[in-house]
Amino acid sequence: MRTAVITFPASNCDRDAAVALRKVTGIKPVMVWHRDTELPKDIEFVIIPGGFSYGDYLRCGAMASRSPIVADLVKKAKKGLAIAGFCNGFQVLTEAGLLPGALMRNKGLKFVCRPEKLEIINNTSRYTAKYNDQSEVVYPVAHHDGNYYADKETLNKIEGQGQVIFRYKDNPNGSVNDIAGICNEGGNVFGMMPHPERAIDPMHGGTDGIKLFKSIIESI
Amino acid sequence: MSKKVKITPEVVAEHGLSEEEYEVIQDRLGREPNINELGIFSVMWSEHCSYKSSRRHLSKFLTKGDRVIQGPGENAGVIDIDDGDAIIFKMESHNHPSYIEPYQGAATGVGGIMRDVFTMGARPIALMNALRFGEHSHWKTKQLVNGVVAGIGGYGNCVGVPTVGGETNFHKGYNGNILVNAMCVGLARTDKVFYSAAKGVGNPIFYVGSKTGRDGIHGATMASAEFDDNSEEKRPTVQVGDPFTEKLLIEACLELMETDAIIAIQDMGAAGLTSSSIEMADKGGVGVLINLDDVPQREEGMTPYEMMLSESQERMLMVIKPGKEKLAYEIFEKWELDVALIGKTTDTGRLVLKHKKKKVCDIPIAPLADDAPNLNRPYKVPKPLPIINSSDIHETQDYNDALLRIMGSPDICSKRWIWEQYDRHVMTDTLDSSQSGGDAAIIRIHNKNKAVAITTDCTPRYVQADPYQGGKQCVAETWRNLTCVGADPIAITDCLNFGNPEREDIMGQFVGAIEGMNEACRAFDYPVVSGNVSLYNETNGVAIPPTPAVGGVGLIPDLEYFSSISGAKEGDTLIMIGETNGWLGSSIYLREILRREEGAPPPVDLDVEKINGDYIRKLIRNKRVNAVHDCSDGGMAIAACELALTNNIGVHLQRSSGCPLHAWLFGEDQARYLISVEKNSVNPILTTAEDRGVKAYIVGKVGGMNIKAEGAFDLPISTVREKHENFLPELMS
Amino acid sequence: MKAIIHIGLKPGVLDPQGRAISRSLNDLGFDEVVNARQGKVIEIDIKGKDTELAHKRVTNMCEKLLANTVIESYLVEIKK
Amino acid sequence: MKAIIHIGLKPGVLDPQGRAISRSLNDLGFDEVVNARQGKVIEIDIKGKDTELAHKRVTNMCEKLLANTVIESYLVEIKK
Ligand SMILES: Nc1ncnc2c1ncn2[C@@H]1O[C@H](COP(=O)(O)OP(=O)(O)O)[C@@H](O)[C@H]1O
Ligand SMILES: [Mg+2]
Repeated sequence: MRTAVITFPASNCDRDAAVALRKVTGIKPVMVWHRDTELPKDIEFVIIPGGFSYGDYLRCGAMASRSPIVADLVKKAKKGLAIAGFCNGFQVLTEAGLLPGALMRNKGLKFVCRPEKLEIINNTSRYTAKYNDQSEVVYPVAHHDGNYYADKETLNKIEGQGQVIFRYKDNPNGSVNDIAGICNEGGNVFGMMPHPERAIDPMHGGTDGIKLFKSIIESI
Repeated sequence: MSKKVKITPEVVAEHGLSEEEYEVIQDRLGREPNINELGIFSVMWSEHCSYKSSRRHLSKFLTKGDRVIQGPGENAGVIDIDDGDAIIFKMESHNHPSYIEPYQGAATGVGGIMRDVFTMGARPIALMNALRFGEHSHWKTKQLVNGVVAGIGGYGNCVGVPTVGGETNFHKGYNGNILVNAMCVGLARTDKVFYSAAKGVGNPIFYVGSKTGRDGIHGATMASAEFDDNSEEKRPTVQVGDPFTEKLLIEACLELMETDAIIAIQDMGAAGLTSSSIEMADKGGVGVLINLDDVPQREEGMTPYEMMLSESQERMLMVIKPGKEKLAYEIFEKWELDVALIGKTTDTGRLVLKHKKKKVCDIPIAPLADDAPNLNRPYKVPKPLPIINSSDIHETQDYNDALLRIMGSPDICSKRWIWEQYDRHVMTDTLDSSQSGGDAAIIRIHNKNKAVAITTDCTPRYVQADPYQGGKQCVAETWRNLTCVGADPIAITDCLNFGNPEREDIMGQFVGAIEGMNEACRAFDYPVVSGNVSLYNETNGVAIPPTPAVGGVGLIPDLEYFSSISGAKEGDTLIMIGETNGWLGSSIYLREILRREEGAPPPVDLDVEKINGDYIRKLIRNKRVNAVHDCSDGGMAIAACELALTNNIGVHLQRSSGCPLHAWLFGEDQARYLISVEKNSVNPILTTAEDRGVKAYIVGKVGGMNIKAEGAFDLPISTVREKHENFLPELMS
Repeated sequence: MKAIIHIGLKPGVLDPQGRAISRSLNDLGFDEVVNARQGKVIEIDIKGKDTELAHKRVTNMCEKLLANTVIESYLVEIKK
Repeated sequence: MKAIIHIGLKPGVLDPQGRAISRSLNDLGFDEVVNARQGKVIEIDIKGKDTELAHKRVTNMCEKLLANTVIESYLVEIKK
């Protein structure tokens, strides 16, 4: 199965995402440069990795979300392509309009890096199906702007439609409703601030993240 | 400044050059220098670039070893960690800039040290930071801590290199001069290490990175000048960092390094274009011609003087093989960096600068390096403070209170508030970091079954009390910390922070500390491969405590065998390796509980260190221990508390010797390790230790949820944790 | 020409920076401070002379990049 | 009363953010953009009626907290 990881200037978890994909699929993902105008053929799952694309200047993820490759992703997302964004990737997806809401500066105004307990709210989604016997996981967070915001209407909608996938047990950033990860209406686009790709190795951050990658890969 | 500036004695003095130095310049040129030339000599001969006060003493250091590929003299040190892998590392200070503008000062410090490392072909894989702030209650401290920590995180997090450890002290001696020392560790291939010697004539010189602005002009001389109450006026010289551009530079340089296009490469650090071009030419034995009109400029009307002395960040200089220009352009343009061909190497042995069709500088390169002042400053190593007998020291009446006060004191408290602002996990090879509170960070070599261990250490109060013993101790503690995780210590970098070297006693601290450090390096076969000196750390004539920060690197050859502070289990026995005599002079107990800063520091017996450390490593390789922690600040009691907190399990200490209880608990005797072992390992350990001449004895056990010591304290872990965790957040709120 | 763009959070969106600022000011003894909000100003130098066109183009820049209209509102000002 | 404080980088200080913005606008086809700078605006609601006093106090707030005068300059405006 062919997967891809997008690299923007100053993406810095692109390698980590690639390692995770290879670990789960056994195949190296294609690394796609942000200036490319089209995804390579047959790509079935794309990760927008964490990092500080464009230095987080202006707004996190804003400039990256206007890149040529994201324009192609927007088109393909509508046709059902599976896309996940972690951390900065989540910010890019909201900025691109592929996911509702926005990510604002952490309530404490500081960068926060720690392992974080998450509650799986919807374990029937394409990204969490493998967790169906599990309600809690630990993934590390590492971000300065992970404070999820959406207006009332949007919030009611995503809560009502099962689009909220993960919630923080101990909210590190002030996110509304403790939201840590959401998907779009179609369930194919998913974003979260915590880093599941940092939780795939018992020596480093635990292994709670593996099932997330397995879930989406097997759903395809 | 225009080209027409007349060189008066005042102008010479403003450039920090002595009359004699100016005479040498005139002699080498055979004429008066113009202002550009004067500026160039001035920065090259500043303390910061020429190491004029320290050079002769640094040359005593052990710098060679089986694993040393490159010792001091290049941008960073290089060591061999087998399988064709090399580790490249260095530590550097950014003290003065951080005091003036904490966020940008610290951020650009991190940026600068990373450039030293990737310049040599290494991908940065870890960062550390050693910080010293003024008294926690000083009005400026909170703002400085806030800014420095945010700056370090802001830069390292953005670039995507994990910040995995460090140390933080608070002392009134740093009220007017904080220390911000950053260390970077990178990974390269032994056959792909890049150097700065610009060999060959007629080769193109490329400039890459950010444009040159008027930032930091005179930064190098400023870093070598003492502070006074007017220093606020020097503010505009502080540079702003751009981690985004740094990240692009790393990727672009590493990509170009994959080809064979680079002859020489050098980052533009202190004294920017001047020192980078001169160092490259000097090492390569060539001359350099630079056309300043081609230098990418951020502002209009920049003079040659400004361009040559600017310290704008995120810039590199490289000599490219002829014919590879197009390749270089392509890669740098892909990464959206400013790139320009600004000159070439020549056979003249001279630095020639052209600006608007005129020659604005023409000086021989050799004297800039060869004739740089090499002072033999007078020094007097201060006498060690007198030894205090532990029986002459008051015993605390309330051990519970004493323990809590120490655990909640500025130096011992948890630094979580700091390291939670650092991304410790990016690159997914961090096996241990600040998070565990352990002794050394462990970074796996990507895709391999081995790791490097990294630590920084310095106990300034010991160096203050006795520079020689203190110097030994700094090196010994890093060696011990690497040992604690099961690594073979390989080499160190250092950052020697001292006061004004023109004073005999300060110079004496410097010389004494170096002697002690060097002796430890030799005893452990643990060479110095890179480092940095920061002098004139004083305000209104009051110097900082002497602070020779040491960064140690070791190798864990097989991930089957390493250890850390975590892993202690219910029912384990606590064994102390190393003798406990109860040395309280210059201890944390004496300072925090009795408010006394006095007494000779604990002596460091290097032979004992060696056999104890070797034994610990053997126990780890034989999988005999569950957890290991070094016994340092605060002695056995604090080591035991830290072990308990990390593992969230109680400890129960039982006195093992005749020394007074408070000395037994809080004494800071060196060469000690607290280990947590299974019951059935106890006897084998005690026996083999005896065979090897290692002192080993039971000091307690692990279990329950209390931290207690027979006849002294008994507290729930939660109470101790609260004290330990709350100090910094409360201070910073 | 110069375009000056003021970008601020929409009413109702919680502003953690603004809150922190007013709290810190109160802590410093500025008791008269009731409330603070933080916004951005972006100044852009633009080639050309047609202010009306510039206004249109800059508004377009805001919609396309400079503001995130989910949380922010903006105001464009063109100066000769 | 309301105080509006404009904070920007001093001339000559590197503005990486501004540079990235103008590049990104060029990429999006806004070729007329030559240069961009990003600054902050802080709006503060203040009790009291004395604008002169307010101006003084707010200037003091800038020096003490709001601006980083090492690299930033600021401008205070008081509105009734
Ligand atoms: N400035 C800092 N940055 C990152 N980690 C820090 C910093 N200061 C302290 N730490 C971490 O806190 C823990 C305790 O520090 P310290 O008491 O100095 O350790 P030790 O005495 O065992 O060397 C260590 O894991 C250290 O890496
Ligand atoms: Mg320590």
